[in-house]
Amino acid sequence: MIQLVWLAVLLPLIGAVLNGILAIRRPGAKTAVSVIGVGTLLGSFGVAVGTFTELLHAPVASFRVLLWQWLPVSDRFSVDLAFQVDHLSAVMLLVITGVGGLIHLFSVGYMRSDPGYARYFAYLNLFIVFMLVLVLGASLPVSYIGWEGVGLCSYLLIGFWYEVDTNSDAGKKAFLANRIGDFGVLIAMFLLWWSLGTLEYTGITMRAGAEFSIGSTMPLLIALFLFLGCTGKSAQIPLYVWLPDAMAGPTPVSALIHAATMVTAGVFLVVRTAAIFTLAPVALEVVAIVGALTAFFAASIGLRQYDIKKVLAYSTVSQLGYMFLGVGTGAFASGIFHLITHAFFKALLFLGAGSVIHSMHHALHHARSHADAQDMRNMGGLRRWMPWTFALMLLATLAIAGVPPFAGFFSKDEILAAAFARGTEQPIYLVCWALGLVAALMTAFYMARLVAMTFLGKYRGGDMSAAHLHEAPLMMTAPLVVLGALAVAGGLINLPHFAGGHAWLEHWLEPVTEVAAMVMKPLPELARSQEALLILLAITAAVAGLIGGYVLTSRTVIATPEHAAPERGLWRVLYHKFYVDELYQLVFVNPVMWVSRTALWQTVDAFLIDRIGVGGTARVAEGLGWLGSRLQNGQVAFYVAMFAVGAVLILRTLVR
Amino acid sequence: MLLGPSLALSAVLFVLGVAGVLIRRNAIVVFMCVELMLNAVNLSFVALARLHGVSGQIMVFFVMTVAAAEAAVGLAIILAIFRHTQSVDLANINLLKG
Amino acid sequence: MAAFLASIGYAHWVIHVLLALPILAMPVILFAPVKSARYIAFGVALTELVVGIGLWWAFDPTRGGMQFVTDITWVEGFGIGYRVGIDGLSVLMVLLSVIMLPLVVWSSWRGIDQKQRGFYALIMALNTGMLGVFVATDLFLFYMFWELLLIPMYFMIGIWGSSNRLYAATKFVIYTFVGSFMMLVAIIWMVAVVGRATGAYSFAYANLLEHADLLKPWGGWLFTAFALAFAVKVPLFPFHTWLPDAHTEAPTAGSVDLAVILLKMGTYGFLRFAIPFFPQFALSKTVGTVMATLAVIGIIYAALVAMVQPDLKRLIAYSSVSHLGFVMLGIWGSTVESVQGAIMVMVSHGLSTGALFFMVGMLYERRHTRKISDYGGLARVTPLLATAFVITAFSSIGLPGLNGFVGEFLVLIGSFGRYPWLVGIAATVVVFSAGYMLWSTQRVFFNRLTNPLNEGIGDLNLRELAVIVPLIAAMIWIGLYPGPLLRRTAGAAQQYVEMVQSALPKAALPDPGAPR
Amino acid sequence: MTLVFYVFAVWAVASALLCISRSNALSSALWLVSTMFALAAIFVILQAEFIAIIQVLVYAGAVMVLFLFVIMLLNLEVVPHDWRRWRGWVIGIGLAGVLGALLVPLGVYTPARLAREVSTMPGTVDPHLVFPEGDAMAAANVAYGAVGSVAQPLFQAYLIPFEITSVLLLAAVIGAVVLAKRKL
Repeated sequence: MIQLVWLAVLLPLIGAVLNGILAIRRPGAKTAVSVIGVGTLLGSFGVAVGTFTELLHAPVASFRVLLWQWLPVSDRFSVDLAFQVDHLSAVMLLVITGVGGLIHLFSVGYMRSDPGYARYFAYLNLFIVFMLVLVLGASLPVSYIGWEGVGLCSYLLIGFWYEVDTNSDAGKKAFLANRIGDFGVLIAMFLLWWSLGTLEYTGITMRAGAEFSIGSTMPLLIALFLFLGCTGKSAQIPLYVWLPDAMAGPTPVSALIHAATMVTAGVFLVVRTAAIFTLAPVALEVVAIVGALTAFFAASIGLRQYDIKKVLAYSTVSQLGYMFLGVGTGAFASGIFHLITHAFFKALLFLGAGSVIHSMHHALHHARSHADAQDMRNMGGLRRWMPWTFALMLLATLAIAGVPPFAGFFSKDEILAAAFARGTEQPIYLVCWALGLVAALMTAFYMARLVAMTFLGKYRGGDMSAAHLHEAPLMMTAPLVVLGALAVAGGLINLPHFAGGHAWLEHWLEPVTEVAAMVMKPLPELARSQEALLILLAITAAVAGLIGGYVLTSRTVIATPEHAAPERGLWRVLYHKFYVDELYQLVFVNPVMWVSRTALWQTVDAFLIDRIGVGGTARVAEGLGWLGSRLQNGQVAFYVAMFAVGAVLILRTLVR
Repeated sequence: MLLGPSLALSAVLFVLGVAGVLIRRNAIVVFMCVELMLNAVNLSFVALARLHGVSGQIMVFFVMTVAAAEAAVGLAIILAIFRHTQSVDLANINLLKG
Repeated sequence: MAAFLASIGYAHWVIHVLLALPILAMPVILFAPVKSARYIAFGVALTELVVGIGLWWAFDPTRGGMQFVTDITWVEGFGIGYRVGIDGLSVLMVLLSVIMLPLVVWSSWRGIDQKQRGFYALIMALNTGMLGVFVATDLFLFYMFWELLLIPMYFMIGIWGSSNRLYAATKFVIYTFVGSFMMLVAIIWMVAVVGRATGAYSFAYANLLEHADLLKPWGGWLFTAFALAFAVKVPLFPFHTWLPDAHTEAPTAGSVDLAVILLKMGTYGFLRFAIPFFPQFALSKTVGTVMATLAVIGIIYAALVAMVQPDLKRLIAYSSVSHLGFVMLGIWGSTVESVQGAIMVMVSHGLSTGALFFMVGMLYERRHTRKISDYGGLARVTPLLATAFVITAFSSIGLPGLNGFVGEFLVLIGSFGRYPWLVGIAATVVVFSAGYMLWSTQRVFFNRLTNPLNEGIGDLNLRELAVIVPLIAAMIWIGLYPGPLLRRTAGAAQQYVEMVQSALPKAALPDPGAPR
Repeated sequence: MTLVFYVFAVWAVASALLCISRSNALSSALWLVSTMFALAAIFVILQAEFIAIIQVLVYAGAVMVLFLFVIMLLNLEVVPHDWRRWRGWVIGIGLAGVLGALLVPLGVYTPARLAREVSTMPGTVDPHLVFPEGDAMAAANVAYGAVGSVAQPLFQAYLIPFEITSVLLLAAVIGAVVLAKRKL
């Protein structure tokens, strides 16, 4: 089955093409589209499971499936379009096709009434194709196809309802931010090829140790440029601005792309090129610091958002920060572990929010009110109408907050523990650990606030619309239930030792991370007491946050957006996202626009080259012509004088 | 045998002709000065004919015919201009210009 | 297939037929009744395509050097001969122009309504000129075709252009002409020097190349003369202002031909004539850095300026300036990868920009305006056109999996060795090109349909689809499977790099890390 | 002989000067006629009798009469100051002066000096040897008489230019008629 892994990519591609044709020719054929869309996903999920089981007891850790020679330029540079199926990509394959499949199922219900139904599924399938190419790519350029491909699909999907300008702007913003990241990956590829002579992952890991010495500049440069790419794709500090705006796309898209799969591409790339990162400890520190900062920073913004999807978006950014923190401390397995568990409960949260928005929209539509279906201040007390969604959302909130039995606890605690352990040697990691802990507290707080505002208390959306509120159809709640189960059981994948497990995922990822592990100093062992203290701290943070969030929100009276009091002081700053967007607009976008409009186009191009250069030569020619005409001024005497002067000159030369 | 002085005389007359053309405004007088210049040239032709043989004199002969033709046509033009502008003042006959 | 071609002696007559056919067709078109002009032109174009496509199999990539060579003396005294031949550098460009011809003729089916006969005759003349430039291996013949091209292009822009077409047409001709008359002087000077030294005066490319070392003392001046002529055509940064005007005013067929083939003559000239004749001077440290910097300035500058263009065609014109900057960077990167990349960018730029111009032409035919602000929300009204435009837009900004990326990636990775900082700066164009392309696509297709005029425009009809679909298919094919194209240009690129290595001291050319 | 030459020379220069300086066109025409007479005399001194006669007959007679005729026809009133503004004056005199400075020194050329410069052999050379045509002309003069010595080469060696001048004169006549007549 491993040799047939390209089937997993081909099926959704066929789905995308078919749906694309249907979208243009017969957009109405909804059932056909959903059958193709979901069917191809289930097919590729089957292939994924097949490859995973085959890989379980395969003798070799990684297989290379060659499709064809992509860029056969010369003997020293020839890129093959090949897939590398190893432990890491098999796991990612499972997550993507699994969660992707569930989300496809959910969107059948969610998007049923949308005219662009076929087009939506075409894009979604195309996204899965590119995501799989990214994960399965055997060399950086092949992953780069997936890397930019997912950028393209997120552009198309965010700007899906292109009628509204803000949506297409958000799509464009997402693509441009990703492109800045891609620039980093490009430069990293050039550096890699010119220093190591190869772009294959296996080649890089093998040759990196030999070519570079630890801490030298080349691996640091490559690692930093790669990390620039990751920040673009996984929305970390400098380039995270596009993710909150990406909520303009349909909710299942946010669930799939901006929670489960695409945004984790950054973490995947770092783990994939771990050999380079470990050779540059400074780069790892940068990754950890940026991760921790993003976690703290995004969580703080999340505290004060009112749009349910914006809260979840900032929560995603913060959880990604955790993953990068985990990877930054060198515990790659814990980063991937958190990635998987996060995929489960964040997808669940988003889809739950999707159901809420779906029914709110339905209700408000009937009530002819123009209130925003996504604003939590219009909701409240939905517990009565949507019990299932409420229960599952509550489950996911407990998971993400890090309450023990659920998945979130194990993965987040492991990262914090790794950070603390690394902190004992390098104090910088202690700071990261502290930031992580506070962020965990805030995460629990805003999740509790979200649940309280939407489900508890009384319904603020006016009784007219209340009548039409109803639980989401089975088609939509079924995937939720599955995701709920995964969120609960997710922790089992990598049950740490103190909880009786044998950290299966860590052993599973051994072959991928062993080269990196050899280079790095292993994580110092924590004393039993310290470990227990850490766990206790994590639990108290989670519980305190939950209670605080619940108590605070349920006590204050929440006014609907129309007559809500304007924000003041710190809350205002948080609400306006620290004015980062406006800052970027001011510092980057406007100057570039001004430079290219006035400085480059008007002055240099139109004026300097056209007016002076081209126009100038024309005027010089004209001037010479005018001068010539001055000679013929009609005066006969003047002509004779000219004769005489000529004669004199000739005579002077002859007579002498 | 008088070669030097006659050349000098021809030079002086020629220069006077040129001066006349440059100074005078009246078209006809300018024309006459041109005739004077031609005469000066004839003189030097004849003077040198003594050395170079009769071809010098024949040249004078031809110069004269050309001068006659030129005078006829020139005066006709001046007549035509005069009929048009009632003046022969060269300064303001300057239509033919760039 | 190759056997079949060999059987009919394809190699001997193919180039002459390709060149002669359009010229012979011109009088027929001119004197045919107006209505039938289009059909004759299209017929000739199709035959040209059928004949030309054979080159794909007949051209033997393993054999380096010139193929299909013919050498008939034309003017005995000066050693000018009708010498033609195709090698790795020119085979793709000949194929591209042969493929583009029927599409160009078909795309101007509706667009051109007055003086059709003249228009199609000019397209034929233009095509011969284009092919001539790429196949000529005699410098005089090359220069003749090089100048021959200006006339049809001038008339095409001058007569069928839009508002201030005369300004654009004259500017185009004078700009190119001023650039290239120095080249004529240089050619004659070279032939004279070589002739005097070797006794036999000949314009043949091989002969001049053989004695290139004789030209070393004048290398600098001669190279500048050639470089000026080609830089104007490329267009390299300071000499590019004619392109946006020529493109905005030219009719669809004209601007497609201009973009797809005419711009490539400059870079082809550098690869074929300017650098091989004076390698020491052309690839020396200073000249190399100057040219590479100009190329990179061109890339970034044109991308930035494209972002603020109100007119769609002008935006695409600036984008082609930026793309061709890549080709120049690739040429001066002087490694096999960068030269192959340069040729790939030449081909893929031809396809994607050609397609973009076709589509803008179709929009122009419907709304008779090129201002982006006049359009809006077309995706709902013309889904097919919108999908095609988005695919071409993404291919032109170099999305991997489509043709743009292959060339640009090879150019950048190839030239990274010699100009790391410049390539670093050039790579930022990835962001700006995405900027201007997406911004314009959004304002034309993906926003609210406010202007009532846009309501009625119909989607692509069958004819227009027949023009666009092959191009998009080619884009996807080259994007995913460029192998055959790369193999065909490998020989010539290898030869070029060996010539460069022999001319340059070893240190100047870094080598990537331990090869695999 | 040279004394007579100088008298006529002074006469010619004086009348030329007056011809230029008279503001009245008629008087300057008449002074020009007087220069022509002086020249005719000088021609005779230089043994070019036929040319002298032609000068008087054709040039002074016909051409100057034409001038007088035209002046009378146009009966121009006497323009008080026919001179150009001072700027024109200065340029005129200046240029004439420079030209004169260049040309007058040619007067120093005697036949012997001319011969020496023309002939390539070093040392003083007898002008007669260098310019044999001069003596031949004198002999022809004696043999065919003054008019014959000019007519003989005119109708043999220079026949073609002679015919061309006739065509020229024809053209001039037609031109003058076309230009001067009010309506054809």
